Amino acid sequence: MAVERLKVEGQVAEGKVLRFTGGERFSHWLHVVSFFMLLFTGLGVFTAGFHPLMSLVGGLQIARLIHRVVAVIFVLGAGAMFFIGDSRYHRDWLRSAFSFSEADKKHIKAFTAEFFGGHAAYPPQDKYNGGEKINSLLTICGSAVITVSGLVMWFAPNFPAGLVDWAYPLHDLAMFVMTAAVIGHIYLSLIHPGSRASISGMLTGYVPEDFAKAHHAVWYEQAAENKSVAK
Amino acid sequence: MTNSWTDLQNSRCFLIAGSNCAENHPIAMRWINRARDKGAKIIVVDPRFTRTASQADIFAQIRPGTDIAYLGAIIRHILVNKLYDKDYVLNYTNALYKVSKGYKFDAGLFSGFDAKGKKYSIDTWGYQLGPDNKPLKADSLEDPDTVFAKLQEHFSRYTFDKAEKITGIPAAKIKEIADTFCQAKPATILYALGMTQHTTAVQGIRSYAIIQLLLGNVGKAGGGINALRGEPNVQGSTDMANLFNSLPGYLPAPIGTDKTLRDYLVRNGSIQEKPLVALLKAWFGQSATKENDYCFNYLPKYNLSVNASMVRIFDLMNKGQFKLLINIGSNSLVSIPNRQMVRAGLAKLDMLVVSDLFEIETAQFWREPGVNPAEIKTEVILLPAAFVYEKDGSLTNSGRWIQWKDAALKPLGESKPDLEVLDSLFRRVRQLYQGSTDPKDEPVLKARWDYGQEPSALKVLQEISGYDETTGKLLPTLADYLKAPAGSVSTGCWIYTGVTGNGNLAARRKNGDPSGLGLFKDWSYAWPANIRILYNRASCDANGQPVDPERKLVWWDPVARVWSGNDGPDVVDKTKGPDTPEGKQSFRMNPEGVGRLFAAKYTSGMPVTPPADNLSPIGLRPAGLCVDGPLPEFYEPVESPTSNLLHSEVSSNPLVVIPATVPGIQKVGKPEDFPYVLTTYGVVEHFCAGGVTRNIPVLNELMPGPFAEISKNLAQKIGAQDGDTVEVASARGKLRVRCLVTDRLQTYKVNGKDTETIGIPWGWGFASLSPGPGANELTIGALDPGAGTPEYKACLVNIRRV
Amino acid sequence: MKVSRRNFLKLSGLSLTALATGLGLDPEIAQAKGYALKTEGSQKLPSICHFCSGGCGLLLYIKGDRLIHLAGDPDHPANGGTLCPKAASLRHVAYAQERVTKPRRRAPGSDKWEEISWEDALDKVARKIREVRDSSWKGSEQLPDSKTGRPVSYAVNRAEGIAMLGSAEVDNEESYLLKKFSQILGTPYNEHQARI
Amino acid sequence: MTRKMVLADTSKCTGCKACTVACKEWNQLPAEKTQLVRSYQSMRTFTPDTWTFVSFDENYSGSQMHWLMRKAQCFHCADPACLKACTSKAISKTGSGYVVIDADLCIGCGYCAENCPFGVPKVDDQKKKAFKCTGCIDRVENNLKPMCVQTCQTGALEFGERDELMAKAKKRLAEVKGKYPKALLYGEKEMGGMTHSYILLDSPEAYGLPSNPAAPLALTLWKDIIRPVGTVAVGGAAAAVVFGILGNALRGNYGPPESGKGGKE
Repeated sequence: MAVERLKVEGQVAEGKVLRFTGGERFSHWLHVVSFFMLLFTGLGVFTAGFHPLMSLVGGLQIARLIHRVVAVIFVLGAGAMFFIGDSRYHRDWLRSAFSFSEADKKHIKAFTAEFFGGHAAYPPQDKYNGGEKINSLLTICGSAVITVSGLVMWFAPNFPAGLVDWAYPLHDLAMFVMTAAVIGHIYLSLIHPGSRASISGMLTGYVPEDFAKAHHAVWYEQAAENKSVAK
Repeated sequence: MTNSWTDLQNSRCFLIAGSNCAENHPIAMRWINRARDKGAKIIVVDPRFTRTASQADIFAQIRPGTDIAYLGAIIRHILVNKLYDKDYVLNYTNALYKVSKGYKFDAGLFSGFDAKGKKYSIDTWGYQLGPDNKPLKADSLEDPDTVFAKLQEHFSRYTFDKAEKITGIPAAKIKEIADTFCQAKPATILYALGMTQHTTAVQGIRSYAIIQLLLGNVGKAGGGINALRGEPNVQGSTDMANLFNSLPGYLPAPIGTDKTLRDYLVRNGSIQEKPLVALLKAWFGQSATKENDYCFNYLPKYNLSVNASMVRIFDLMNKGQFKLLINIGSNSLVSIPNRQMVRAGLAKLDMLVVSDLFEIETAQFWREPGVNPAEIKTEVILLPAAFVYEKDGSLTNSGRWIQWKDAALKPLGESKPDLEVLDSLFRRVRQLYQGSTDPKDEPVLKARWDYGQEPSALKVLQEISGYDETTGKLLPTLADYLKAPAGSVSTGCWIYTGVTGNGNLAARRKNGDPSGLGLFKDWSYAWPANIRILYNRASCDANGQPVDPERKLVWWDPVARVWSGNDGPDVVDKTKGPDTPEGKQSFRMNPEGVGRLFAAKYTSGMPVTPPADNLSPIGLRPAGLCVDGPLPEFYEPVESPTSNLLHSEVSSNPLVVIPATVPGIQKVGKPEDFPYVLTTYGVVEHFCAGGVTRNIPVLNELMPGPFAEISKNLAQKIGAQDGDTVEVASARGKLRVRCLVTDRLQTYKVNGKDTETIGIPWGWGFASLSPGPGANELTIGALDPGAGTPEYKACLVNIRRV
Repeated sequence: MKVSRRNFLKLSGLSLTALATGLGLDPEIAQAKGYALKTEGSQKLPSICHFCSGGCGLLLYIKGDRLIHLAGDPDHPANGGTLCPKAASLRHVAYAQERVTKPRRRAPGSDKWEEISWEDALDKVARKIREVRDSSWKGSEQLPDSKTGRPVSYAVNRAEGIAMLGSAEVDNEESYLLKKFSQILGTPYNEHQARI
Repeated sequence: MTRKMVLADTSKCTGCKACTVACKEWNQLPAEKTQLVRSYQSMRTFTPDTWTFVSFDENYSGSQMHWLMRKAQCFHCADPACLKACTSKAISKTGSGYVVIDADLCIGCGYCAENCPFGVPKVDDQKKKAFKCTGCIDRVENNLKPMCVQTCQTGALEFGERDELMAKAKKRLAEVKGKYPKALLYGEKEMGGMTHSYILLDSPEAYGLPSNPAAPLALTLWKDIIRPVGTVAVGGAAAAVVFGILGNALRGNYGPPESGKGGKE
């Protein structure tokens, strides 16, 4: 069964390997757009400095409205992707985020050096390397916490006061965590010379073959086997 | 009030009984607290633990209508333990006067009771008179004939234990109240409708007078008896005598048998001649001459047997006597007890004229829920009235301060001051009578009535203050009026003389108080003659020096040989020293010149030799009398849960008047059917019948509606929770209202039996922004025989959860 | 994405300022804002309260002959600027819509009001006064003679059919005219709330 | 302006509610429909249009009735939870000791209402603004007494300089203890010291007040820890990115790909 599953993912075309299917890319970009809209409108309420910026969206009260509408789209949309279409990659991603192999741990150790342009050895990595798993973990937990606390804040009267008190700090905490994480994530996927090639995975779905060999060798080998079978 | 609001700061102890001043006279608390900051004690006796009681050092919950029982016990306590102020009692009261032999009190009745006529002949209540018609005085208080002895004998029955059985207040607490009040000097008594709205009202207040005279508190700063009048100008309207039996300045009104001015003086004493003649000059001007008894016969003569007090007027209205009622600034449909009498009465009028700010219940009685307008033939005219700050004029407060105010705003819409309405009405009526030769129309045609094209309130006040009729100039002071011969001066109300003497003194605004006693002599003008504390002569000893060094009011200045002081001296003649008979008089308005512990029948200045051609003799000044007894006696309210423990054969006041020409309209309930005692009262958030306050949204927010306050025991007994709707019913009516379960009402024992009091505020009616049931559906129109005040404070009801 | 040095500084510049504002270092003490007093420039006129007989002093603040604020008169010795709940609410009465501002008449048997001019209203009342005074006039009455006790006719001059109620709610001058009016008309039936 | 104080001596308060009327008259607040809540109390709690009301608690013990009446309004805390909770910096403190909401800045988010330990500020949903007692800051800044203090006839409310009036309050407390042994001073230290302080006749709980009020732990955690740390974290991430870029640039990782260095791990 595992084999069949990987078949579609590993397809190769002229020196590129398919890493992310359409569904995964859609979920990613849905998350990206709604996260930044939520962050922008959220900061509008949470931070006095951002109040004037809210005139961009037509004023603060509209910003609060947008925050609520986008939040619903984000939660329902992202949630639905785990159930419709070829949602197995979503579930794989979820499972991988919570399973750290030795290789992942070593990668994490090497991560800081790599981050600053240095080099540190780390074993071959699966589809998601240690760093990416950390990022996934922060995003998954962050989104869960921010969604629950958001609901509590939105319908505060129907929740016990004690719970409502805690909703605000948790919402804020989740925002900071995810914001810090996304800054690093953007750097790695767009700016870091070593890893910026991965962006194409989310744009077209294909990553350069040599990148896959270098960064995700374990995943590449499996995909290569599939490739020979497929041909 | 004998004293004033600002004088309360001088007191060392307050007996607040029959008043809830924190709610109904909040300004009192400002001055009481200043006294309390200097260590004064506060005693509150009330059927409920009120917001005033929350400030009390001693609080006693009393059964409504039983005040005389515990006050009698205090009097006995004072006499038995010699707590009275001996010099004061000897010099400034009639303690030593010898009472006539015929006087007796036995088994609940004074001597002279006429059962059939339900009244007393008061001949036996006099003094033993000497050949000079003056009362005989004993040498010492031990003499059995003295007023003092009668007092001791009368109140010997009022023990603390007996008082406990009657009032429900534990004996120890009554003793504590007595000791606290007697030892703190000066002490004052504050009372209001809690004391006046009983069928034993006059005698209850007489008990206060006796206590304060015995303790020597009357006439002193921080002492006296302070009646907290209820309305902005009730003092003024009483001074102007909107009362069937008196004329402005507290002159008795003439009755049928007063054929001439002389007959009137025979009945009321020669002292009344000057003020009555001055009044007639003010009303009829030049037409009033010595030859025509100063138009004495232009005045209506009321019938003594028709005691037409306020409630009786509605009773007469029920009989169809009145065709026209002019109702100015009064909401009788809510405020008269036993409201069905008012509903029935108003329906029998041809025309009802109402002048008010809002569409009060009385004005729209014809469309009260449950009434069929088609059946009511009364034509109603509702005239919009201007409000207090939309018209010039003066108001007299409780402390007898006549305070002027200029109009600050123009009247709203087409509303008019009542002054303009009355003025234009009179001038129209006179116009209608123009050319009539019928003698009955002479008063209308000859009356002096000219206050300018646009009637000026100041001109009216000047007429009240008085003119020298020979020069047409304003009378400067009360002394000038007293000196001037009768007929040469005019004054609309002699006690106000001098208010516009040197300019409009009522408008004075200098608020200095050099004496520090809160006299404020240069603020507005107090009647009489700007005396701020009445009877202040009694604050001096035999040689005219103040007995209380910290509170010097007036004193005799031996050098200048004149009475002077911080306050205007309340003496007959400023130049007559303490060694003269006039200088000794502490209560110069009484025929005896002293305080009356025993309200004897006596007229001063009776001529020794009868006048020629067997005319009746004319005395100087008759004494003010209480129709139901020279001494206070405890009687149960008309509707009472128990019999009278002092004399069961005479349970309630034998002279009580229950007007009920329409049979069955004033049923009296029995304890078996109506076991609980109802008391009614006001709340701080609203005012009287609520005609104005129930149309002010924020006040409705503070107090949205009436309620029935009941104890937790009673609530449990009828299965009611706080907030449930209960139905309260009396023999006369019933109403449904929200119940308020509270510990501020406790079950208490009366003669060993558990008894409950229910409290309902009364100021609601079917109109206004906040309609509600009116407690006067339940109350009884039983009237105090002397004052005519109904017994709102006590009647019997039953209650059940709905 | 090639990042030139200049872009590099710009990028970091934005993020720092955006973040600094969120640092929660809010200036706590607000500068003393200039607070305008709504009663500035208003005319102050004293008056007397219309509720219990405390006679407390009112002070009316009037701007452009409109009452904008009402409080206790600070100069009045009895209340010194303080007021009870009722008095403090008295500004409302000046413009309350529920106030009657035009005379009204209710015809016998009718279930509603109709407006009437002051002229007609006062005229109607004056005529009614004359009519009832004349029809209910009692010139004399049989009373027991004060000496002999036998009934004798005495002049009493009473307009038995007119009653006048009022009032502890009106000024002294109005109370006085009410009494004078009723006595001149001949009705002793003038009573008011002091009695109840 | 020096720090002010209002002392409410509840032993003198008779629950006449003139303060509520005067406050509404001065601030032109509309009246509201009410029902009696308990005893003579007609307002359960604050609303956007009712900034002060009198609470009534009847407790009867040892055949002695204690009718506890307290004028409730914003305490104007020295360390206000509302100010800490307000994310729009609309709430500020004045030198005279008052906590005021600037209506222009307020967005009606309600965080102040959520976090005030006394439930004082309330949000008007139409106006999208939070409202509470302003302490009559406009009067105080013009050297007038707050309207409630000016109207109070019993003298239960007093206004003055903080130190002077607090000393007087302590002296008065000693006297009040004679009649009410459990009397205490509330507001000297609570919430860092309150401009509206009270002489209470019984424990705060008897008046429905917390004995030692504090901002909710969640709020303190949020504003004192999460918010600053979070900001630093995000700032740190950004800084890390900057250094990352710098690090790569210095190592020439940005050079032309065929230079052999590209792709080196």
